[in-house]
Amino acid sequence: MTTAIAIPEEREKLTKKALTADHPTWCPGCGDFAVLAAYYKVLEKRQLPHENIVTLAGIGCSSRFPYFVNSHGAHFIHGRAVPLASGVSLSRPDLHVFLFGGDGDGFSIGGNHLEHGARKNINLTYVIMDNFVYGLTKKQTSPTSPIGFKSKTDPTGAIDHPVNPMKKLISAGATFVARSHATQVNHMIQMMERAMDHQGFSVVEILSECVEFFPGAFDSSIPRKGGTFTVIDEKKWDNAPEDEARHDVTDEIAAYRLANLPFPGLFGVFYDIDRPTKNALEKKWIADTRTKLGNRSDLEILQKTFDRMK
Amino acid sequence: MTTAIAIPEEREKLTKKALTADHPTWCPGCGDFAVLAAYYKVLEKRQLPHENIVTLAGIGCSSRFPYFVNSHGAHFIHGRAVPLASGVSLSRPDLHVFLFGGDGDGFSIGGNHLEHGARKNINLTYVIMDNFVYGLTKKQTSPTSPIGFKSKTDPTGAIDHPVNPMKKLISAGATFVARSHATQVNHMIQMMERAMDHQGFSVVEILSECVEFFPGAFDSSIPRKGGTFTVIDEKKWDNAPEDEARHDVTDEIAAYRLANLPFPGLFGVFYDIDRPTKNALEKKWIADTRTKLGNRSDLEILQKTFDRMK
Amino acid sequence: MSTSPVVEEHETPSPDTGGARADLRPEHIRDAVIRLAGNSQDGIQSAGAFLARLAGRSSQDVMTYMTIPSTISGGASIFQVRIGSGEVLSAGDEADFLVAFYQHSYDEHIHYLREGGVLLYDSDHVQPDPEEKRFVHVGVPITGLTIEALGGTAKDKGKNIFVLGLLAKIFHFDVEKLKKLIAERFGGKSEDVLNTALMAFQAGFAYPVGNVLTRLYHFEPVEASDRAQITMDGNQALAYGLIAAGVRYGAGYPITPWSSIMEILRAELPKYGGLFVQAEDELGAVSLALGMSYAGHLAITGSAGPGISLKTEAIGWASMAEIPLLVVNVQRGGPSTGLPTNVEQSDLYQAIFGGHGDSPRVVLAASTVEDCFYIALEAARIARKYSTPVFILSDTSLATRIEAFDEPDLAQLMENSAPDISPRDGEFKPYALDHLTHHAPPGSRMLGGKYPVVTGLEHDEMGHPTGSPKLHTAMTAKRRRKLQDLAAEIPVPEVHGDPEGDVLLVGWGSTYGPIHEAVNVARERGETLSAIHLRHIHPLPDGLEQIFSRFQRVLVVEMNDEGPYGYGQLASILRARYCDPKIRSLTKTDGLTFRVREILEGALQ
Amino acid sequence: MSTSPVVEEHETPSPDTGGARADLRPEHIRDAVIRLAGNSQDGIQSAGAFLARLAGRSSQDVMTYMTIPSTISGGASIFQVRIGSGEVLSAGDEADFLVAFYQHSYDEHIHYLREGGVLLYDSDHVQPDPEEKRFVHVGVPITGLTIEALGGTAKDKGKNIFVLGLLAKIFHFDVEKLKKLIAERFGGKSEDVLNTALMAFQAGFAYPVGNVLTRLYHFEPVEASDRAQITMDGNQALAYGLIAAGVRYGAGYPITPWSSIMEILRAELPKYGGLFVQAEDELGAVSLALGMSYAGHLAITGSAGPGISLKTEAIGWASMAEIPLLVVNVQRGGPSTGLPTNVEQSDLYQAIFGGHGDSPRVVLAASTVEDCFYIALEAARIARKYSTPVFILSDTSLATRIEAFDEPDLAQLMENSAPDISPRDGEFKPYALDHLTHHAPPGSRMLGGKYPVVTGLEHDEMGHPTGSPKLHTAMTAKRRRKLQDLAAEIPVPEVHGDPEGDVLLVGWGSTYGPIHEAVNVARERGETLSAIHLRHIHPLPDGLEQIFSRFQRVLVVEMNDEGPYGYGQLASILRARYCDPKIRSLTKTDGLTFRVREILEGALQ
Ligand SMILES: Cc1ncc(C[n+]2csc(CCOP(=O)(O)OP(=O)(O)O)c2C)c(N)n1
Ligand SMILES: Cc1ncc(C[n+]2csc(CCOP(=O)(O)OP(=O)(O)O)c2C)c(N)n1
Ligand code: SF4
Ligand code: SF4
Ligand SMILES: [Mg+2]
Ligand SMILES: [Mg+2]
Repeated sequence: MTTAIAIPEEREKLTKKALTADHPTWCPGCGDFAVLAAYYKVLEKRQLPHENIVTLAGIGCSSRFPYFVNSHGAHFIHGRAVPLASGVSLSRPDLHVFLFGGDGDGFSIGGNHLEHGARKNINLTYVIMDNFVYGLTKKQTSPTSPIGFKSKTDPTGAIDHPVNPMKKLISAGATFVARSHATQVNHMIQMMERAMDHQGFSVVEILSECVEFFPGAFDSSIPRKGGTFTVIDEKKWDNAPEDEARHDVTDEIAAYRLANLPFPGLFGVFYDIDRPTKNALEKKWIADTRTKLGNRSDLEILQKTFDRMK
Repeated sequence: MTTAIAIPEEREKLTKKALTADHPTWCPGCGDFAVLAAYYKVLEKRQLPHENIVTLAGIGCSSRFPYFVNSHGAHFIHGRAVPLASGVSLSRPDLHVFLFGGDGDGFSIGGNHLEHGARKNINLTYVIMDNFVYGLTKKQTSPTSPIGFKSKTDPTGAIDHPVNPMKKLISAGATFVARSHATQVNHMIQMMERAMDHQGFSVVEILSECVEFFPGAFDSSIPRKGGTFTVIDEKKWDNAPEDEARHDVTDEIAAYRLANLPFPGLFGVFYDIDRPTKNALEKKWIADTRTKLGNRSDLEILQKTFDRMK
Repeated sequence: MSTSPVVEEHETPSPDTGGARADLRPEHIRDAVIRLAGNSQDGIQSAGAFLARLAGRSSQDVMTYMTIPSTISGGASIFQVRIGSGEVLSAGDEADFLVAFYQHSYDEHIHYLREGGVLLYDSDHVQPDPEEKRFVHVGVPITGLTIEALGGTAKDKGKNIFVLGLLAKIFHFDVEKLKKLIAERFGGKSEDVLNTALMAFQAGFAYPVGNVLTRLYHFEPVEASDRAQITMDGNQALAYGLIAAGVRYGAGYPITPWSSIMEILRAELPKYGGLFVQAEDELGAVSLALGMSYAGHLAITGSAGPGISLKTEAIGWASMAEIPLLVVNVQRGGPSTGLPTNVEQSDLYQAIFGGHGDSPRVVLAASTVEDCFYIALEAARIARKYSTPVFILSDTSLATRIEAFDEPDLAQLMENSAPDISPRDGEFKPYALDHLTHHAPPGSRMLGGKYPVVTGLEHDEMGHPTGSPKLHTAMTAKRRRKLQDLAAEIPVPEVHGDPEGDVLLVGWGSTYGPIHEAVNVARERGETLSAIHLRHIHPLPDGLEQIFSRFQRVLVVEMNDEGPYGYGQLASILRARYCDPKIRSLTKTDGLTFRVREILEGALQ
Repeated sequence: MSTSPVVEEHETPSPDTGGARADLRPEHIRDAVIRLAGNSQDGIQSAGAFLARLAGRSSQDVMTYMTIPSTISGGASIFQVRIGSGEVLSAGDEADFLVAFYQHSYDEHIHYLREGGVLLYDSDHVQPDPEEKRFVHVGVPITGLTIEALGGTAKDKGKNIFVLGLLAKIFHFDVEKLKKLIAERFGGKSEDVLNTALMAFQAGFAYPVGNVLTRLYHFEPVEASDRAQITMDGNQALAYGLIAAGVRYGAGYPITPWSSIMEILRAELPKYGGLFVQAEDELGAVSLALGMSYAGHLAITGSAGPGISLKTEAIGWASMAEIPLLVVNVQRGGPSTGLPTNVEQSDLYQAIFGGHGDSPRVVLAASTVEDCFYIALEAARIARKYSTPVFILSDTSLATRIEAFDEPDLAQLMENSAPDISPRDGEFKPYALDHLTHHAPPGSRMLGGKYPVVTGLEHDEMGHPTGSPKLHTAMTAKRRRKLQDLAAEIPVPEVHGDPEGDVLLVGWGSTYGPIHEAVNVARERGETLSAIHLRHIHPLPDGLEQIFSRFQRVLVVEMNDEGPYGYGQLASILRARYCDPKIRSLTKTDGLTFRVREILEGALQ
């Protein structure tokens, strides 16, 4: 692999075409198509070096994402994509780590990893396509399924109090938490861009309808279906009197309160704070340690250690 | 086992002696002794039928608990005691399920089970002996270790943002959440009793010093060491003007706000609401189903089903 | 190779050929393989299921085979039904009838049609190769006629029932029985739905397909058996077997092809006063189930490979703490996420050896849909008797195929399920060394005053942790001896075919059918071939060495890889035990069930 | 049975016997086993470690053995040191010297003292049986004298160093070397601490213990070797071996006895620009490590049995996705939580067979502390070459014992660690069928424009999911062939002892020492006995059958259960491969290392 290869000097522009891989195997009408399109858009807009984009996922319909993006990618196991992505992020600061998955993958089997990734503030962007159901396994109750939802595992309607993704993320310590909707392409793009610009653990929950197993789940948040899509009015810090009532994205309690609104709730950025990433903290430790050692070679350091064990 | 045995009619009083099993292998001075003593006290006070008390635990110093209590008990694997206890609770409504464990067991490896047990509101009482360190494995950073704590896995001091147990529990949907201290025996007993009286997933976090690996961790919350132990002033609903400022334990946002106070924070009940337990909801489903079937025998029901498959 | 239908020619038309053309040569057939090839949204599965159920109601044998498309919903798929007036052991290597809904169905499945077989195709979509002379081509404008019959709205939903009508005509199926089945199926829905279905059926039945056929098919009548037949798939049989075994509690997490077992149990157990919990993941599920078992119920958990891997640690606790537990693994293609909708038998090693430490567990494997039912009963009996985890291995093939079998005698079989919380006397020790462990679940009064702790640490007889060398040796032996005792108690499998000879085939799990059919075919041809089938895989029954000694070659047939040394998983286990170099392997890893032909080729060359 | 020290009598006193009494019979000894028995808080481990390090610095061989109390901190424990002027292969079946700090130390350990051995006891705490005449009794008021020497405050902390002084006197240790070691150890702390330690040492050294001894011990001088000796325990050797192998990233979760490897790596890797992450659990840890490996670093994760069980699913992904990964399992007693501080070799089955599906992985086992270092290098080489998960098995015994070994030639051994993110040409296929997989980690430009996806689903050469029967067969074979290629490449182990004969012992892992010592002892006695030791367990090296063919019996010595059929774990694997009934087992499950005597009894009866 490392033999001389002619490497083109000029880079071509990163187009949607260059980013497109296989045709998605999703059902026609699945909300995930729009999320994919938004991702293409963001990448096209940002023109990151193609080889430094990494698209990762767990298991689920939504987690098939990496196959549909022409970038470095990995399709991992169910629920463990956050630590996989954390390993990539912590060991390769040159990469842009994007992670995609579903509500089951992220909040059920993967719930603990999500939480610890959040508190450690690993630098990566995680998009959760929440369809309130297990799609790939054909309609079981998911941790976000509303009470009463009839599934194969709750034939008379779900009874368990669902996870509130915003609350979970805010309380766990994620430093960027937003919510969007697969029918709102521009909003999705905005949220993804802000998430990607954020240093730290940034999560966008996107309501993405499973037309096959939970059609109509999000009608109440789709204006053309008579629903309401209300965006969070963020503080502009412009001293205007109306700014008082606006949402301060750095206020944890305020964010938590917004998360308590009944469905469909609000969309936009709930929470966005600066806290040192684990990436930065570990990097600093490494740098301090190496400085103390006078940047000796690996061989010298190990030899020194062995000398002490004689 | 089922051959005739002479069963004494009269029950003896449940004494501390009857409840005591092996002498604890904990280090002299370990905070966990006091938690054990408080548990004995609560059981003595309540005089539950001896055979219906179940003492369960995961793995850790604190999780050795079941060996020291003479009751039915199980010492399970690391981090999975919440689902074990949930299995007992959901299948045996006649039992009183008590669960004990440490911060590593509950918030690190077991974090997800804790969360789902909480949202499903399984009827059980869970006491977490939080010592901010991994005791049994001899001093590694735990999910509650404060930043800067020097452990074997953070020789220059912990850097990861710790879990905030109260926030985690409240946001996850636990219906009773309290905090106590191993040096405050009466307060512990109070909290345990209220937890046990609560219908649903009730958790008491107890700060319990690991004298071996994190001595002094809680000095700032121990009055005789110059610290402060401040108890939450709960609303009395007495219409007194000072009641206004008191804490409403049914107010999720207020509870969450209290959880944000800097260490050592407050002690007492943060959150206490009524929400149907999974036990009750499933029981209702079972009852409805059986009523619909006219309480037919198992054989009749299965035969009927098979008849439909002919 | 004769897996094609046994066709017997009759001179006189059978009595009930109704309006059949006089120029058709009537044929009494004993066995027919019908492959429906279309898209999964066309409802070919439900058409196939009607055929299977009809066979069951007609005391016939039946086996189905289906593929699940890898796309999330919709996509090309097949449903194959083999109906026999005699024993049906496999779904058939080749089809006698191929129903092709689309051009892609034709293209991909025409080579599964046997020479002389009938291609029935939707002439609105399919253009068969005009040069092809090996098959009887029967074109029917299925799509158009269905639209016509139903008024266009429900076309996609009606084609399957239209085809059912066509097939009813061709095979002289009992129309009344079929209509009753349709009514039972759709009766719960609105009347419209049922009427539409019946209209589609009528349209198909009315189509003069006889015009283009050269023969008139009629199944040999079967004597009605004294027991009614039950028609279901393997996952249903397993789930209802568990219920019959008195299993009332369990927990799981969805995964293909296990999910339908948990879905059935979730819906059914409340009827019996029990409960199945959908957990947050497989680790939670097995822990919930262990809590239920600890509480005195024999509980069940299950999954497919990836989920079983996640349960490994907790199953080890069951071994050590001696808690009974049923673990179902509906195997699929591996490793990792692997081939979620294909069949493989590659989780056997894990079932036996997956735990860390010496962690004995029992491993059983179901061989047929009927056996899925009975093995659940046996597994429960063993788990209770030996207070041990018991694996039940099934696979995609058993899970998704439909068979008809004699109705079980439930009144005889049903097990009681209540926890034994009778008081225990002062002598009670949770882990007594001198007899099998039977726990006193919480709620049991301990008259001696000492309450037991069950634990995953090594322990003494009272359940107290110990590092004593002697006790670890003794307790390890106690746990292992359970397997030795069980081995002595289970029956030696019977030899199918000659009791001695050249080649003995050894099978386990869902390969039962094709292996036995291979033996039958070989023997019909005058060759000698024999087989045994292992349901108890760990421990193995005592006495296999005597059987092996009567054959020149022992060939273990299994759907897994030959491994670095050339032997499949069961073959390696048999070799390790018996050190008999004549034990060899016939393995494959193409994600498909064994064809009878493949076994014959492997065995007889 | 001669594991007692080889004692040679000398007529002339050796030159440096200093102020020794003239009436003492001087003895040159080659080997001595000293067992310190006390409570773990007495610092007997650190006294023992000083002795071990001293031996290392004196070009002597050394091996230690310790027990960890099951109480959380404190509690009875022992530390045994065997020092030899010749090869030391085990920590000794019996002690030549027993130092008893308490009555319970005496009571529980006196039967480990060989006849004629020396009992050195704290006469402030211990009353030996006055009737006992088999031993030399030497009472020293250790507690009192230490209090006296140090002024009472630090008594508990000083007794160990006092005893070190005593032993230095008895064995004529090099006092200057010892003081230097003490200074190195305590130098970093306050001057007080160091002074206190040196005072305790002096007090012990000054005690006229010679008065009560009948002999004057002196180790045979050893020629200084050309390479310096390194003294460390197995976990240290493994951790530094990983660093030498260029491993810079990893993740883990604490568990005994694995934890110290992660603690070392966490503290050390930043020096090399790397990073070790403490994860939330073992599933997170292995996933983090896989992320690092996917990113182009060869990463390491590890645990003991319970944690390895939790990593099972993710390791299967590494098999399927063909991602290199090192998995260390420091085995302890199982199953479940088992015996956390005892030794066992019962996780071998799991290492080989633990995954669901056919999921090939390589399994290596370290035999000595030195080998822990080298095996890390080899494991890394294999993982990189074959892009596969590699298990390194160690155990409690290796993890906690100290040995001295020749300093490795680091300049020769150190491996480069940077990910290869060079551009890949248009031909690049992540899973090419015609050569070994070597991934293009993210950051690699793909000049053909197609970027690779790595996956746990079955896939085609480009990494696209497939359900193709042909491809599953081909890819399964590709993954399996890696094991076959590796098997052909690894060396056949050398026979220790006669190349042919009656009994061949086969060992793996930490039983290396006692097995080899058993062979030596038997041969010294004039009996024939031979042994091979397997470091490569899966795949096995080619060519073992030739070695086996030269022996009448092949006895596999391992610390695990004989299983339902009478064979240990490695024995079963060898039997499955070679179907050679002379392969039999010598197993035990008492949580203790093999004694030389047990092996001799098992082999020679
Ligand atoms: C360990 C494991 N358990 C279970 C599964 C089966 N499984 C695949 S995807 C999935 C859940 C899918 O739901 P979600 O994450 O919400 O994604 P969606 O399909 O709805 O996009 C499950 C349970 C698996 N592949 N691996
Ligand atoms: C699967 C598994 N991983 C790791 C361990 C090792 N282990 C035992 S207890 C423990 C953590 C102890 O910390 P905590 O839960 O806080 O309890 P404490 O000892 O502090 O009371 C760990 C990591 C284990 N037994 N099993
Ligand atoms: S099943 Fe649902 S989530 Fe999956 S692809 Fe279809 S519509 Fe989308
Ligand atoms: S190590 Fe710490 S937590 Fe454990 S028993 Fe000792 S003091 Fe208590
Ligand atoms: Mg979903
Ligand atoms: Mg702790």
